[in-house]
Amino acid sequence: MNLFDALTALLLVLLAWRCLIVPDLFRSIVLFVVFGLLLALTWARLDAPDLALAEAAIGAGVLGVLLLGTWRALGSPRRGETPSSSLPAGLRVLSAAGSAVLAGALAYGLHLLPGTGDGAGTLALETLPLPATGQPVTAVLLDFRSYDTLLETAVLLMAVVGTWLARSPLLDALSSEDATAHTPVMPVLMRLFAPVLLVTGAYLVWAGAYTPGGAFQGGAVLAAAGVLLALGRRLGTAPDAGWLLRLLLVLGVLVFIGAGLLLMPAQNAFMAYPERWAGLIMHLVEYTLAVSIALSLLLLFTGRPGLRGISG
Amino acid sequence: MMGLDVYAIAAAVLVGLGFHGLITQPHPLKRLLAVNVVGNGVFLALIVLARRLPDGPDPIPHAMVLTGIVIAVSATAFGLALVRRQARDAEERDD
Amino acid sequence: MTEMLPVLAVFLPLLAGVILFLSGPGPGGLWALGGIVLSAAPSLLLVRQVAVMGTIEHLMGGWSVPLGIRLMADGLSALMILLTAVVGVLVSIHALGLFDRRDAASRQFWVLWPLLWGALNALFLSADLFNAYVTLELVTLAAIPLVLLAGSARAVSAALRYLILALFGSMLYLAGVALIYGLTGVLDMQLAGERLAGGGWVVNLAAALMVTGLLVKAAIVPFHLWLPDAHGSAPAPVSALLSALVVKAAVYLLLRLWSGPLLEPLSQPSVAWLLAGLGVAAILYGSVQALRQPRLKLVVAYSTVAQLGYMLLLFPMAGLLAWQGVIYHGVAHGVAKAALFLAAGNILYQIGHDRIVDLRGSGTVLAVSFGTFAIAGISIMGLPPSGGFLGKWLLLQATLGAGAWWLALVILAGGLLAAGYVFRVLRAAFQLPDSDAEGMEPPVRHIGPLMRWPALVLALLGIALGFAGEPLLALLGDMPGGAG
Amino acid sequence: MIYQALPLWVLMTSLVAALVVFVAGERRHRLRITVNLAAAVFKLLLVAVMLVGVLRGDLFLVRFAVLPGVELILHADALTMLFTTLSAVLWLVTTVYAISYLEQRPNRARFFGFFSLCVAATMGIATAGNLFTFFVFYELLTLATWPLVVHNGWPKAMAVGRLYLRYTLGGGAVLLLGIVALNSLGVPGDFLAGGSLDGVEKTHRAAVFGIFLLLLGGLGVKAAVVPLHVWLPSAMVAPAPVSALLHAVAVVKAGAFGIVRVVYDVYGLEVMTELQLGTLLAAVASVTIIYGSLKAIAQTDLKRRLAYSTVSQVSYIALGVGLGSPLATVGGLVHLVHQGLMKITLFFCAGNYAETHGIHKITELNGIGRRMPWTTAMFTLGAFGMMGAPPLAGFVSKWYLGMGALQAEALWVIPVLLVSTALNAIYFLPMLYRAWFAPPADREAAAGLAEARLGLLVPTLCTGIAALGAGVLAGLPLSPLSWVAFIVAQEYGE
Repeated sequence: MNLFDALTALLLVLLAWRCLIVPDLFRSIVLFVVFGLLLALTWARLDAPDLALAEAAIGAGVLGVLLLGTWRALGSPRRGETPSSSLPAGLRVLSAAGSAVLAGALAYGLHLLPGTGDGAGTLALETLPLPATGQPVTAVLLDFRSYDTLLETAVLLMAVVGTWLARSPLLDALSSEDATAHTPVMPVLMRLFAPVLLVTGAYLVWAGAYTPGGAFQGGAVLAAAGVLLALGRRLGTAPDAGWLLRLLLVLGVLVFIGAGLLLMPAQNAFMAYPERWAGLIMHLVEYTLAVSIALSLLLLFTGRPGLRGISG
Repeated sequence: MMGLDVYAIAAAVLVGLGFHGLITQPHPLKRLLAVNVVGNGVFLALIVLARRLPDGPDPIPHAMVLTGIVIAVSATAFGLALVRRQARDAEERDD
Repeated sequence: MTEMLPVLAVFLPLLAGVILFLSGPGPGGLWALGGIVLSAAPSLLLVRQVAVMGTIEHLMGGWSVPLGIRLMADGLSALMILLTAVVGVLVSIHALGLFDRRDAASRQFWVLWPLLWGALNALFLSADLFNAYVTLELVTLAAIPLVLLAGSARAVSAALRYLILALFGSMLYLAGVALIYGLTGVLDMQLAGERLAGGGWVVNLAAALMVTGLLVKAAIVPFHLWLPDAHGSAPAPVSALLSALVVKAAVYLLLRLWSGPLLEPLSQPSVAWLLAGLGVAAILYGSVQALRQPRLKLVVAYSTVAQLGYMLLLFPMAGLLAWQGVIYHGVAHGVAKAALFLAAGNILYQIGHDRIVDLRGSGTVLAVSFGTFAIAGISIMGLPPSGGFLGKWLLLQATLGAGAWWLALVILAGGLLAAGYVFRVLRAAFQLPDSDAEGMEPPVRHIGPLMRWPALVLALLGIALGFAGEPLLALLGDMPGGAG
Repeated sequence: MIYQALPLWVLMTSLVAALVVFVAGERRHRLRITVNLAAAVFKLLLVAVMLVGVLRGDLFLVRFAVLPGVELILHADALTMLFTTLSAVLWLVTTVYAISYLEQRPNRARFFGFFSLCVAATMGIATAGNLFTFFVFYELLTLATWPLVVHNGWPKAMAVGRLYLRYTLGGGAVLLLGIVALNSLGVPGDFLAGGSLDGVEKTHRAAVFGIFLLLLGGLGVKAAVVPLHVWLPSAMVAPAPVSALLHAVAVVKAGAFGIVRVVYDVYGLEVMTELQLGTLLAAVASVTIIYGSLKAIAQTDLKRRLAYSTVSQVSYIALGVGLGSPLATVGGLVHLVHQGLMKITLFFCAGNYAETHGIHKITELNGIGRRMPWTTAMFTLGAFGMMGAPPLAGFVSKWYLGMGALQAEALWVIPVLLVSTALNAIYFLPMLYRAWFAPPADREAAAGLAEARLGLLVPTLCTGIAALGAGVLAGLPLSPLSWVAFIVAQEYGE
């Protein structure tokens, strides 16, 4: 541990505290995004580059856009200062004390944990050469614990459907709300960055098998490209999703489940792949997942089932 | 013993802060942020845990965090859609 | 084939959801019906196999634990899966009558509900601490959008509150899982349990975090605030699914942890009694609130708050009888509560409101709906012959066997309070209408057989459960892990 | 197999009738009447077959395990048949009465559905082979009678319904606690002649004593033992056939019958004597007998007076059982039947008065004997029976109770019986005087014969004559008295 770590940790805590405490909603959101970026840096420092990428792209990036967009979409009276707590002072003190106890207990608990681990993690690192992918985290995500990953993509689908049901499309609100999208800066930004983002995203997906990156990080970057296009009015919403869009949205899940179920009789286990095909299948899964994730995240932003291209 | 790790302490404090924010903040957007702070605290703790293996970081907590992030962001995105809808409903009621 | 069944029980419903998503606005009920069959079939087969062969396991990806994820179908899982399938099929039929698939919003019911079904089965089969977290999130995130189908502002607020609290609850649970992984290096429930033997401060902390998280999700008093709003404002089939199955999911996980990795920390007398104390508070508070609600669906929703409390009485007694009683109570409540919500929904649908005072004199026109409500109410009150009664009987035997007289009194008081709120509704059916309101009979909307029968069948199943103790408890088997 | 399961078929007859009536709906009057009557007659036949079977010593038993170690048991012993026969006969009669009584009124399907369900529950209580089964039907009876009590839907009826539920469900909860507590001592609560405690009373003396109080408390509510009787007089808002049924057969008898079962077939007379429980029961019963009679005198409403009379009379059963000597037992058990016959006659008459001339108050009875001679004659028969005038049914009961008290050397019971008889006379005789001898209040009321319609009168005549016959012909085989003697011989192992 050195001074740098101590300062980073302190800064993280300060940012989180300010983010939750400032009355101004906009500042609160900005602080949260900054907090997310610093968290990404921290994770990179803590030997977790995959997660740093994911946090930057999804946690700070996608979520940041959604938060700021939501802030804009809220009517002006609700946008500014948030009401301070209506709780009586006594209860607030109680809550603060409770939180302090919680934090203290957790810190003490973490402190008491054994200094080395022996179990699934070691086993994963040892077993690594066997599966088709060389990246430990990708191996866990797509092979050892691929079941979790599969279920988690279903969560995304549910969130997308839920957002449709909330019937409060963000993109429509933004485009009707103000004219920022029409400023001349936007098309330039879009022309410059959208292709870069697309290429970066594709690279991250492809590279995920060997270096940090993967379907989620790559998908998030691809989604960012889509968001940019949407903000630049090259992409618009539509009331209903066409069949192709629907198919692409669930393609990853379908391939994942399909591969698992079709091969199950031969392999005697779900999502166990024959050695010759394992690499191919995992790549296929990863690519299709990336497409589905990117689209899902984009639709979480636009908020309506359909997408349409706008020429111009 | 894991010993004194500033990041572990930071993780614990983040959880506590988020909890406090969740209780005291009335605005739903703020409450969503608070829950995310709690989540990030937990994720940070997992990443700290992952460093204990001698042969490089433990991929299992990393996979857990990645899964956790996707779930948290999905849920938050949906939550934001609800926040917008609630605000719109309130506006319509005011009119 | 047998080892494949757990996987099919999870993925065929998920697949059904995805296919219904893909099918778009096309043809109506037939697709949905296909989805129901596809979802129910593997569940029922699995239950039969468990009944014949005992516990079935499946190693996902062929990786053995602790590296991979284990699915396990034991008696408890099978019972919950059976409950889900039976309630699910009947509620689906009701929903076929209520939700027009040509309507864009209603169509999403047929996407989300099969996904929820798969998620529930996944949770009931999970033998992995982290996988349980994922499945629990899956359950929550499939359930909350369903609340929105009502489309009202009230439903939106309820959904948002529910979402925030549920997310917080699962983060607490995850924090506990992180600590357990830090201690043991494994996530498999059984392995973790073996390595946690001996307990310690960290185990206690982990248990506290996980249990608190689950209590939030299960809407146990004092974390119940979101439940009545969410369950009371959702469309009837959704309320039925939420009350009968979704809140049970969190309680199920609590029972699973108690009978597995967290047995030691949760068996300490102070903890056990604290949990039971919460249960008592839930029973009394929920029942009293149910007595005071002006609207029918809110009565039923608060009744759920109360009925969940019974399930926490397990902890201090911790014997086979209590285990059986709590689970039987849960199953019976699931069936009866689904019937109550469907009946309440039918009343709401027929006369356009569910204000109890204004229901006076409607007993004749709404005879079937009120009859359904009454029959389901028998089980909720714990009166014989019904599943609720057998659950209460077992729990009473357990409390008296353990010498906990005052808990027995609470159970009986809860039953009497339940009778209070059930009969408060039925009284409206028997009462004569106000004389000055006569001649202004409100128009009554007709309900088709698709909406009428499932509710009645569920209510009658609640009665039938009063005779099915032997086979169901045989399916449940002994307490897992030799707990207690 | 089918023969052995007769208790189940008897039960099912009413249950199926109830279901058919519910499903058939309000408008199918003819179907409903046919089903009701056919079921009642069919049940009577089944009961007759079973009666002969029990006399021959055939075994009737149905068991079904609902939980590990917990069974639903339906069986038929001599005691079962006493209650079953009474219910089956009175159900038929009351059905005829009710069909006529409710003509042209709304919600008849609902009424007859719950009516049949109520009888099904009563049959279950009669044939229950253990405490668990008994409790199942005991609570079912509560559920089935509540809709009958509030049938009219008036605010007053609803309020009474609430009171009724509070008492009966509360009593049910207490009873359940007692049963489960007994279970947790390892006593399954099977009904076996001579008791089934299996010596538990030796190891858990206090618990066994306490549990008896719980059981008595739970059963005492339905049996209207003071101070748990409050619901009974209020329940008079129900339609007349319901009152008749509640008082004569179903509810109060279910409580009394439960007490009989607990005393003879669970605790057994030895334990009752050893723990002084018999004396306790007899004392409570005596208080109720006197108190009920005193309250009856104070009533001005006909049905309420009859209701308090019921409070008093039902406790004769408990008194006989509590005294525990063979003769007292005969007196108590035979009163189960005798009181049923007499009280249902009285309530039918009250219903006839109300239905035909709108008479509710006792003062309105003046001169009614001239207009409704048949009804009034039956009323007189019932009243004299209740007072215990020889050779009527009530006399037989009281005679055996008195002899039994002597046999049990409980001399304090004799004055109780005498005072009770005197009080009975005080509240019955003035009514009879008014009906036969007092001048009618107005001229219109003095005009000519105006008897109740045939559908009401015939059942009244049937029960009235049965009440007479039960007393006069008590010496014949198969009379209630002979049957009770048969039961007592079994219980005392003679």
